[in-house]
Amino acid sequence: MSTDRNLIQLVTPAGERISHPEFDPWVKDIGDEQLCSLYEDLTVIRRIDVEATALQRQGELGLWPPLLGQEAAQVGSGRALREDDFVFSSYRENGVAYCRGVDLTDITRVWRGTASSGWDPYSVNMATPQIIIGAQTLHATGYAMGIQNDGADSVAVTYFGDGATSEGDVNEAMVFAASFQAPVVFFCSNNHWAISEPVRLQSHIQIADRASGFGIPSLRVDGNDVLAVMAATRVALDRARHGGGPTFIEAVTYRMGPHTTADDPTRYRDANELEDWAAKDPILRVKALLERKGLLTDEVQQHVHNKAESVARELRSGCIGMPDPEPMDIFKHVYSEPNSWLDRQQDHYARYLASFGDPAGATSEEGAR
Amino acid sequence: MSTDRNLIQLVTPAGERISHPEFDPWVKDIGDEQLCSLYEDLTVIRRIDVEATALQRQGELGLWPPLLGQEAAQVGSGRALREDDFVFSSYRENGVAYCRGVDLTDITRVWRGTASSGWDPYSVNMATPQIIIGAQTLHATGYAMGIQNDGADSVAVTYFGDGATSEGDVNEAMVFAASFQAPVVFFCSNNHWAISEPVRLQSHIQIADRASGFGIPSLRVDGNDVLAVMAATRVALDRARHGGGPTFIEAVTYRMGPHTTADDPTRYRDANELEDWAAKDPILRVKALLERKGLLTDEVQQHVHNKAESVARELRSGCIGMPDPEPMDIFKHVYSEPNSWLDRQQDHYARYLASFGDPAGATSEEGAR
Amino acid sequence: MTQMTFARAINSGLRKSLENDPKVILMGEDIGTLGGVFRVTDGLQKDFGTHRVVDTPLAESAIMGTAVGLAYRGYRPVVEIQFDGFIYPAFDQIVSQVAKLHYRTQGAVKMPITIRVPFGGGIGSPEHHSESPEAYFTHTSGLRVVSVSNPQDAHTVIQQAILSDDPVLYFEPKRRYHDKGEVDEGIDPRTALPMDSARVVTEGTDVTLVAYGPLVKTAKDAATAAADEGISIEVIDLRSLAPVDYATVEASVRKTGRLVVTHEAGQSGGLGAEVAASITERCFYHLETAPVRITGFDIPYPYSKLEMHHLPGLDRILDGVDRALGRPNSLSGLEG
Amino acid sequence: MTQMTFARAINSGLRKSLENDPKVILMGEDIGTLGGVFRVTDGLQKDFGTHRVVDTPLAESAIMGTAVGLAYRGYRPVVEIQFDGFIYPAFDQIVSQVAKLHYRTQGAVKMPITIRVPFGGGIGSPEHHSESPEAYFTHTSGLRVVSVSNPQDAHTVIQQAILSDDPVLYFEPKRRYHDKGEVDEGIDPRTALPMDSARVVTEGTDVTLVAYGPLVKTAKDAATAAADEGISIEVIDLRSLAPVDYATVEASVRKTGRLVVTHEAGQSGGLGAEVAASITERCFYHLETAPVRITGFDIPYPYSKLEMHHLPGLDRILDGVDRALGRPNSLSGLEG
Ligand SMILES: Cc1ncc(C[n+]2csc(CCOP(=O)(O)OP(=O)(O)O)c2C)c(N)n1
Ligand SMILES: Cc1ncc(C[n+]2csc(CCOP(=O)(O)OP(=O)(O)O)c2C)c(N)n1
Ligand SMILES: [Mg+2]
Ligand SMILES: [Mg+2]
Repeated sequence: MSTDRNLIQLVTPAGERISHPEFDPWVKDIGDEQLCSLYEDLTVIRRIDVEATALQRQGELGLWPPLLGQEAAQVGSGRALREDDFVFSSYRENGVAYCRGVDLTDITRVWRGTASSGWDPYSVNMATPQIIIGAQTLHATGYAMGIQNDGADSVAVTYFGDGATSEGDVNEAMVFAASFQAPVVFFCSNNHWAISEPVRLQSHIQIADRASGFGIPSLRVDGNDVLAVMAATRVALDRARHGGGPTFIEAVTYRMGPHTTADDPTRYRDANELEDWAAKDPILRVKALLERKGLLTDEVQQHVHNKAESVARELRSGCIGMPDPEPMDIFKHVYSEPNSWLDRQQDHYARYLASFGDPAGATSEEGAR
Repeated sequence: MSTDRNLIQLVTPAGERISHPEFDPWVKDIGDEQLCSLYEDLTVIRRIDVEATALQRQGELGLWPPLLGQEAAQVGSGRALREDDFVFSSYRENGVAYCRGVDLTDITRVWRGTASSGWDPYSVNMATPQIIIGAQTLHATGYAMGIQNDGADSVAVTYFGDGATSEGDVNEAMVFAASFQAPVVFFCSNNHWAISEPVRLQSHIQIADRASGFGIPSLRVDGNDVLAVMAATRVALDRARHGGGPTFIEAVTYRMGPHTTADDPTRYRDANELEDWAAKDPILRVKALLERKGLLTDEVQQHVHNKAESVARELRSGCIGMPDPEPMDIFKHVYSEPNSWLDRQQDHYARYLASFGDPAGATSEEGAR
Repeated sequence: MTQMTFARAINSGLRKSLENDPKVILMGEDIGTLGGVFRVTDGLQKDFGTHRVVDTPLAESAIMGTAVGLAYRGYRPVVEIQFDGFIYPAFDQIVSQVAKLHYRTQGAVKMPITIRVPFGGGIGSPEHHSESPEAYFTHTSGLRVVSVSNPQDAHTVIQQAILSDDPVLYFEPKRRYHDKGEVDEGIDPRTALPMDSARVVTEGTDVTLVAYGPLVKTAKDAATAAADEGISIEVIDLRSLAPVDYATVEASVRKTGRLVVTHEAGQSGGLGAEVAASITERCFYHLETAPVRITGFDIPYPYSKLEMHHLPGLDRILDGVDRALGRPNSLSGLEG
Repeated sequence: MTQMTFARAINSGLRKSLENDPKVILMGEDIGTLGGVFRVTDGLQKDFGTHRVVDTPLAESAIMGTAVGLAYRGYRPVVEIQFDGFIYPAFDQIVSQVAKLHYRTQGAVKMPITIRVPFGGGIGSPEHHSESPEAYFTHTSGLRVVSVSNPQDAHTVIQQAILSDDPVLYFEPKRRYHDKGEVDEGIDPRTALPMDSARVVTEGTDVTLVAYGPLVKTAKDAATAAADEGISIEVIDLRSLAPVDYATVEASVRKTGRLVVTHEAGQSGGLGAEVAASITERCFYHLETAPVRITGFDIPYPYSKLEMHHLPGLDRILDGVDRALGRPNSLSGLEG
């Protein structure tokens, strides 16, 4: 049976850099400049989240899954990746998407409902958000088997939640990853909740311990400590690159917002819990560290603020300015080759639309006649 | 990561009873008479297997999944159960079925193709064989949740193979069992093969270690040692009965025959492996133990032989004498209440059959006209 | 009679079932403390306890598979699948176990499991939240499939489904959850119209329009609109999708000679094909024109900005009615 | 031209695909050392290595899900599902991922996955080994579904399926695996009859009989038997089940005025309903009688002693032909 493991931590909630002989070497390249840049990304990502939430409230987005509180888990891991690594994430990793260089407008596309997903996965080596819980862990494992076949040294990284660990797919992914020793990193963001269900309902023991039963080594890291997350991810990536097979990372963090903008967490969780976690805020922690190091100059603050604001503006204008798709677009890309069934339906629908003076009337539930 | 655990063993392959302070107490009631009776069951079950295999070769059964080599795992566990415990097994646990008191004719029914399954599960508290790999582990877990709700102290026991541990269902079953602390025993017969696939393809580490990742205690037992299996099963049952939740048992054994009568294991496995395992034969081992104890009298041997032969005869005559089902039976029991779709089809088919002088012609592929 | 929403009507039906039979047990993701993402189970865990209304871990196959085990043990599980698109991980347990166990055991083991599925589109959601997977289940022998279109039926039929000894898929038209209607909670589900019966909801003489679930409202609206043009549409709410109550549909088509079937699911292999084929078989010589299907397209459910193009709306249905009537329509002049 | 069994013809097609494209990779349970439980992949792992012909752990969802990942990486996975009844654990990955990823990514990610499924009954097997689940997939947009009926098509179409950039379900009629036929291995799959085309296999004038997979042989036998009675049956081998090549079926029905469709799958919601409905739509005024469906019943696949009652045999098909022709048949005198 498992024993409680301590979290890997390099920076305390108070912003104190503590030494960790095993993991320190993995972030020794993170100097002052890098630290500031991490701080910037964390801040920008939170700002993105705030802006997108606002856009949802204003009716510009249909839905948004906030990542408030999980910034360090996403930035620490996202920035550890190499360009040729490939990410398969859930719907919540918009911060990782930002780190991968996904265009801001593209991030909002799917939530605005103008497309089924936002970007070309190959342009940033990141699949678009997966909604079916856990399904993407198998995709990552298969992709990693492909990397292996190709003799390449890139890594597939898959993100999923604590709730996802209950799904058969995630467990099967570990079976395959272990069996083939595939270069895949399982990154579990344990944010303590699966909608209204506490992590304890999914597992009585630590999530990270699941992996050992599959013969997969695991790391349990303070998910609100961006340095620790980066170090742990690098360890896992390094192992995968050098033929060491899969690693499971549990990033212990907290979903400070609702599950999505459609959710009301006051129905199921205690305000105190939120307060406890607010004290471990991933951004305040880096800020405190920078302060201790004397790096939190007005200039840095201003720069980060400006960057965040400009990103927010870009996000907003990109979102609002996005052209609506054309009705006939719904028939596109179902198949890559012609399909007689669909071609006929498409033809009929085009005729149907053409039979209207005002095509808008054709789609209202109340009717145009 | 896991470490190799020693097998729980109470009797060596040479038939020597070795002491095991932890598990001995669980079989202290197994005196001479009981030992002889276990020997009888083991022998009878092997005889059943031989007879059924012969029946298949003679065309009386469509298929048979031999359990040759796995007798101790099935008898040791099957005889540990209480009448009000409920078994959910795979297709291979015909020995367990025998221990549960399933009628011999009923055991062959499904393999003869006269019914979809052989017996009323409630008459012996054992579900009929499950063919979908691993599906039954969830049924056992649900049944155990029901036991729990009822405040009863019976236990659900599920049998499955080493290959099954890769299926999502088996892993999800462990999630639920752990989460609800349901009184269920996961009994994995690791017979080293899943058709042609060696257990190593499913897991690089010991199968028993899978459970720890779910927070479920496990036991790894010599599956060819009937006493050890019985002791381990009793430990698990006792824990479940007293609110201790699920236990996972890996019974390390070997499928000495083909996967089914349709399989040809010479295509994929080494004769040497078989020889090694023949030396650990579960029946020879008990025989040797009895011999050492001076219990293997001619009388005992004769009695066991007679019993096995009479069971084989009963099996054979029950199987061959089984009446064929009536054509219209295929429509029975699809629903428990009338169904207009099916009723119409049934009516039409009855008319169709009636339209023939000789109804047999109606079903031949070549046709009667 | 009480005015209540569709969602509340189901809630009240569930409550009655929980009250009437201690073996009824609700299972699903977020159905307890939260009361379900649509609040359909609101308050039930509080009143019946965590053993009767069970928040399960996040694994659909396990929810279904443990429901099977509970049914073995004599329980009557009512499983909630959070959204239509999340039923597929449970497909194996539904198709190979829930549907087949009664047959497999020659009637010894009953599977009185009710599977509640909020289904269909029109709510502006992302992928997997707007699907209409009913045809997968209507083609699966051993299951019964129903869908309701109004609060009263929602209330009565959920109780009938739970009372049934057969497994029942109960499809809830999620875009109608907030619609209100009169509900008589005193109706006895055992004496009410059986759940495998269709119902004529609007009488008419010119054409039979068959709908179910979310599109019954649209179909009724279409009938109203058509009446203005002097076209008399008979609207049938199928209610039961497997088996379909063909006697009721047939009687109508013998009268009208024309049939239009509508559903949100894709056309090819959808339930509309089954209805069209069976009705053609049963009353070919009464049909004046070929049955018309007005359905979703053969595409994955599209992104929300365009979903109203995919969903059959009033105008598309009326265009189909015109086709059935041989009146000018969008395909006039096209061969076949 | 070489005489070979159906199974060997697929094997040879797989071999060619492995030879022609290093990105083709075979995955499944027992397909390597054993060569598959039906020996369809016999010898391929030996010749192409364990990285091209992969024995996977026992988990269908994972097989399918990792195939998706491999496709992301540019591979063309060919997945074997050991038996029809074992495809359901992979249903979610097929329906929500394989079928939808091209659409989801606006064409950026292709899913050139071929899913080989030995299907159908008639081999005396226990439960789950004789199912005909094709209708679940023909109703799933984004997938192509084919079934083959003879060694030559088996050989050619498997290569076409693998060449297709769309995901293809390839249903192999397992009871025909040992049937022999002439196979020209020199045929170029790129110029052969496209896999989405049906084929008239027996010309006739009185009635159109549509079949696919295992029942094409039965249908041809029926045509031969009927010819003795002076009835001329035109037999169409659908080959493609999604999309169905309706142009070919329609042309035939316009000529014969009568349609019989046959399949092993249960009737309600089966592919026969789709064919009957679509052909009725397309050529209602050419139909003399209602399309007739001769299919398996709406029951779980029965135990082997009675499976020949469930499976449409020659006589049941001929009875259906009689019905379509308005000749005396088993339902003569019944209303409707
Ligand atoms: C297969 C499936 N079942 C159910 C859902 C509905 N659902 C969406 S998110 C969610 C909770 C996921 O929790 P977790 O894995 O912890 O991720 P988090 O949302 O906390 O990031 C659920 C149940 C789904 N999307 N897919
Ligand atoms: C879901 C599913 N997939 C595949 C099969 C085909 N199959 C039957 S037995 C078997 C191997 C099972 O191995 P294991 O679990 O070790 O049990 P054993 O046969 O060794 O007792 C396979 C792959 C099946 N029955 N069900
Ligand atoms: Mg979570
Ligand atoms: Mg095994």
